[in-house]
Amino acid sequence: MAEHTEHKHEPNYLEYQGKYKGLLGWLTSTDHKRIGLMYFYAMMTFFLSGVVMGLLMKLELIAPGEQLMGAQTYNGLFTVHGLTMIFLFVIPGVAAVFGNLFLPIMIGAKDVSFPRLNLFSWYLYMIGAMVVLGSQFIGDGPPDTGWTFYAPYSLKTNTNVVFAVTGAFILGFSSILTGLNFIVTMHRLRAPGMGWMRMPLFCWTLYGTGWIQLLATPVVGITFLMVVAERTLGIGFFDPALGGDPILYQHLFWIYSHPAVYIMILPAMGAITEIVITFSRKTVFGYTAMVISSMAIAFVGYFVWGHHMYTSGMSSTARWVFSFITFLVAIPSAIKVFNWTATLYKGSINLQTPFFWAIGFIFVFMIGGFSGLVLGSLATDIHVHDTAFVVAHFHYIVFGGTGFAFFAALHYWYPKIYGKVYNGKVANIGLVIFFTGFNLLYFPMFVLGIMGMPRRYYDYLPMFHTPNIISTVGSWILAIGLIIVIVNLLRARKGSGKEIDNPWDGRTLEWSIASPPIVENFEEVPTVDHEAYDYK
Amino acid sequence: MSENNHHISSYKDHLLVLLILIFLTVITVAITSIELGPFNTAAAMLIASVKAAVVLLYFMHLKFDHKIYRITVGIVLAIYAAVIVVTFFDYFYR
Amino acid sequence: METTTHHEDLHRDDTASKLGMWLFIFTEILLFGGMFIVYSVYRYKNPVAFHIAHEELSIPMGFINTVILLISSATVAISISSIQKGDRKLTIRMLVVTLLLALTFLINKYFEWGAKFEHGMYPGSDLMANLSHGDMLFFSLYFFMTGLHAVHIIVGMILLGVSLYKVQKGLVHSTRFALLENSGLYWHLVDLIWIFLFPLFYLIH
Amino acid sequence: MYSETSNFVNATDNAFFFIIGVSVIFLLGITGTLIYFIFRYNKKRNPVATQIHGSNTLEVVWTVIPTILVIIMFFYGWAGYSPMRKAPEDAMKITATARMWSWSFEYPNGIKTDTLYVPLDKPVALALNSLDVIHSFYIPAFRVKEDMVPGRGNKTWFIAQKEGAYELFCTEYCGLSHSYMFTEVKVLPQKDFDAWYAMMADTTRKPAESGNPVAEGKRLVEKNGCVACHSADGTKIVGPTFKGVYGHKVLVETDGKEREVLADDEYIKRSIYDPNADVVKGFAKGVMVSYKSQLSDEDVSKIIEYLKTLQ
Ligand code: HEA
Ligand code: HEA
Ligand code: HEC
Ligand code: CUA
Ligand SMILES: [Cu+2]
Repeated sequence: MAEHTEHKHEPNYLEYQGKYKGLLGWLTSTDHKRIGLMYFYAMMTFFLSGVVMGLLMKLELIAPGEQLMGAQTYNGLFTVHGLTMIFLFVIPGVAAVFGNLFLPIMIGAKDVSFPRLNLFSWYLYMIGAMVVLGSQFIGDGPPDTGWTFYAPYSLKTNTNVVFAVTGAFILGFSSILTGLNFIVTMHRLRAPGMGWMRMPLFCWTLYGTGWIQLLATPVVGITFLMVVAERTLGIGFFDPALGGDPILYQHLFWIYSHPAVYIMILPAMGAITEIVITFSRKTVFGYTAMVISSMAIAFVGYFVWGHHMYTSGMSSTARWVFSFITFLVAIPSAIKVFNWTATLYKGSINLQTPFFWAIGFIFVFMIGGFSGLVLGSLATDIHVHDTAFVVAHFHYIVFGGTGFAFFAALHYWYPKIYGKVYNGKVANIGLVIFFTGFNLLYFPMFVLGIMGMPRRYYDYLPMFHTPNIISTVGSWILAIGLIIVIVNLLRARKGSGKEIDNPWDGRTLEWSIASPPIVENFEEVPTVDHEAYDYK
Repeated sequence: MSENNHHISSYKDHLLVLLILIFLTVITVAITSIELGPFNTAAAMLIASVKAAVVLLYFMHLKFDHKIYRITVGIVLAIYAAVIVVTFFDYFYR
Repeated sequence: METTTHHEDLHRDDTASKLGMWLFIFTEILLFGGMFIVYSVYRYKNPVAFHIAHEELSIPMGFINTVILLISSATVAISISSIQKGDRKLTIRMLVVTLLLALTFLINKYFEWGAKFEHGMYPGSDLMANLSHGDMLFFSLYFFMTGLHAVHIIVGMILLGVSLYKVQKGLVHSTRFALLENSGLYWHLVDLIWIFLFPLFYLIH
Repeated sequence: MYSETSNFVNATDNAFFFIIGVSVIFLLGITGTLIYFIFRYNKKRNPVATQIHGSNTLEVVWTVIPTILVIIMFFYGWAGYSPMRKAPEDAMKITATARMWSWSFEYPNGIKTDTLYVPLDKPVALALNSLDVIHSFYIPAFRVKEDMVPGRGNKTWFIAQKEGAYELFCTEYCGLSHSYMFTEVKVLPQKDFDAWYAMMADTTRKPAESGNPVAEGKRLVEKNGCVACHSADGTKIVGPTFKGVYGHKVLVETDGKEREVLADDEYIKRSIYDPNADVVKGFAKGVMVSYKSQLSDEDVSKIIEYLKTLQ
């Protein structure tokens, strides 16, 4: 069905003129593709500002003592950097951008089930983002609690915690509604013949993600509301001075925030799966195993939150229970890695930029995941908890995982989104520099952590100096790579690329339609009569 | 999914369910007013759960809807219960 | 969700709306679920204080409100049956009764809270600040949870009010009642939560 | 890095080596396989792909093997960790108290220090407390770490096995000077330790400043960590500066009402013993907590003498 693509009489979604023109036409559009792109532009802006904050932090850490800023500024920076990156970039991340753009197309639908709700989610996202970022400028200075808002410090500090927490609450709502929309869409709008087990695997990961969003986010929402109530009304929930239990706050926070890391990684894994398949021109190895592992990650991931709290004073029983379940959650990830590798076997691999990003993803994801195993084990976590080791772990797996997947997906679907082609050679050069810088930046942090340098440290002892220098230099290399990648993509958009409907010979439905897609995706809803990836 | 099975509950059923719910409420108040020690809480929560089940099944129509709803409600409640249990691994053993 | 139901008929999918509503209800359950976890942990840690504090609450008041909510749940259920049977008048009457009951619930709550306030017991008051830790937690939770529940009552009333309006306008009728059905589901959820709040705060010791 | 510095080092490092060892093997193995496949099955060498839908045997194999490995990892981690919870009965008991941003260690005979001194080869059990927010007690060389949670005690223990001085960090983010909240553990042979211990307990010995209340006040302010929040030169840190406080009018909030008070002896004393009664305008309530248990009336009057000199 991928062959016949005689269309072009309908305007594509980028050019389409509805009731309103220009910017307003976008801001009022309920077209899932436009909403996806609006997420994309907003997210890139936030991402770049978060990136600049990261760069500033690294500059400060290039040597002991004060370099650029005071401790208060630094503490504000890592808080806002964490908030921006987590709540504004990676949690919506791949799901909100590429899920919105391609989920309906991949299952053969004209839009999501609730297009207006979808637009509403975007507005919530923007409002939440404004409130979070507003906490920088309004009130008593940027919050300085870390993105975790641990009580009782978050209840005591003079800074603008209420604002930041409220913003995170709103963002949570946006995330819930997106998840809800996707789940209903997958239940209701699959094209005729598109059975559950024929859905592309990216959709399956979004399905799992949707459930986590629905069931985990409200818990942190209510926790944040309690913090707001405690700060504004002076009632006691978590402040030990009023009888509260600060450890309960940590439980509630991580009941959400651990599953949230799987909100970040699942869609990323889905996108990587699509790319690996397309570029090896071969159906996936172990479709069912991939589906089961996605759902298993979503499910088991719900019960491991305590591994962030091994040193908090939890009961010993709880500690080993959480440690044990944490190790179990690594298994489905392992299954995915093995299946990706096996998919390449006897393929006919097309060496293009998105594929290289995907391989980069697998590599850094493994390093991140393996360091997760170190953290999951009790004895070793006692040593490296709250040190630079943890910082290295999550940058490897969040930035390395979700971030790499984001760029991989961007390079993969770019021709579909814009109908343009970028310069593959420059993109590859950018990737190599990016990859080098990335490892230089974050690998030394593992060393620092094992040496014992705590995280959230504005200043450090001279014994930690050398790895910090390497790390800072790495951040510059990474920056150069990132700039090359982004400029290359921007130039492709401006320049005149060739228009191509299916440049990589993909077999999922989005490759069977025009690039860029027309407003309602399909001239007529397709009927599916084969498995998800029918390479012959 | 449930498009074609239009089960409409009768008014009488609704009233009957209401009576049962009020009756259960009275029982809860009665039971908790006598000293039962720890069983107090257990009894109250048990009856509340029965009431909740009645509301879910009849008022919220789960009994007559497509089974996907029953399954998902069951899974969600089970996950929530498991979260409580896991949390109490900490508090019980401190 | 209300926004989801009035699409052009072309895109209308009542089952989708209902599924969406159920999913939304799940998030609400987990929202209150988070608070129930807090409640059970603090109850476990401060059994005596919680026992004594709960005696400050009036059981008759709580009981009356419970019954009110149960009745209102039944009336909503009846209104949904009747709209399916095409009995518009009964639907309207039942919805009006429901809204009145909801209002009564809120008025009761108002007096209940009002009495506490008069005794100087409200969030941030000196009295509350000087309570023992367990009492403090109990009343913080009491105000927070019943307060949030009241917010849900108001949201439910808005949903039912909109449905009532649309029934009157004839926009919701025997073959198109998803909006009313979903508002009803939401209302039952509000009832469901109260079914747990009542024994937890007023009864058990 | 360190070896045998404490009784936990071996087990912890073994867990490290096992996990990292397995990880490196898998990392190299998988990366190697990926590179080989890319090389062997790229479009040029292998123009036509062979469609393989999967293999249940393989799925089972690569589910079971990691599961076994992971359970062994769990076991190593647990085995290394579980002794950390049970201090032996005969351990020396020290109370460690953290506050923003200083440490205080109290020994069985009542002396207090801001550096931790422990005897060699003898179990030391620490009771961990915090007065304000969560801090965390971390000695990297000993592989011990435990949070200090206000309102509830926590505990940890170790046997130091090598003489020397080691870093002791606060690893839970606790505000402005978190990164400066660091001190040392000094491990002394039992003989030296006993000598030090006896010397500290000797109340007849007076520090050099004694007799000069201003100098003693200054020392107290430094030793008790006041300087982390209060400057002597007019800069605002977390708390108001000490410069020019004494004898001037201060705008404070008492029970939610604003009023102006004269900073006299009475007021300063109240500010130290019950800092949240009068909260200086523009500063947060609850950041400073009472020093009632740490500073005697006599100490406070010395501090006041010192404050008088900062005009
Ligand atoms: C995308 C986000 C993401 C993902 C996917 C993960 C995945 C994992 N994380 Fe991570 N984690 C974070 C984001 C993420 N994490 C963040 C943000 C924090 C810090 C929060 C903060 O404090 O600010 C954190 C912190 C964190 C901690 C707390 C550390 C501490 O504070 O002391 C722990 C502890 O157990 C942990 C464990 C794990 C484990 C076991 C996995 C596993 O899922 C990894 C599984 C993957 C693999 C194992 C690799 C692939 C497998 C193979 C190649 C096969 C071979 C495998 C075997 C032999 C088993 N993480
Ligand atoms: C997706 C998540 C994500 C991403 C992508 C990043 C990206 C980066 N982060 Fe990360 N970080 C977090 C999530 C993330 N971070 C979180 C959750 C925390 C915990 C916060 C907390 O403790 O509460 C954290 C904490 C954290 C710390 C620890 C603070 C501490 O504990 O003391 C540091 C320290 O160096 C750091 C650095 C960086 C750097 C250098 C980058 C780099 O990737 C940035 C790469 C980019 C560049 C180096 C610059 C590119 C420059 C340009 C494109 C220039 C633009 C051009 C012009 C303006 C002309 N981050
Ligand atoms: C963690 C930070 C912190 C530490 C440590 C701290 N203080 Fe304070 N202090 C504050 C803050 C904040 C205020 C203002 C709010 C208030 O009055 O409670 C304050 C107020 C005061 C005041 C009133 C000042 C004025 O301008 O009226 C005095 C006096 C004082 N502190 C003395 C001390 C002494 C003596 C110590 C040490 C023994 C100390 N403080 C340690 C934070 C701290
Ligand atoms: Cu004390 Cu960090
Ligand atoms: Cu986690």
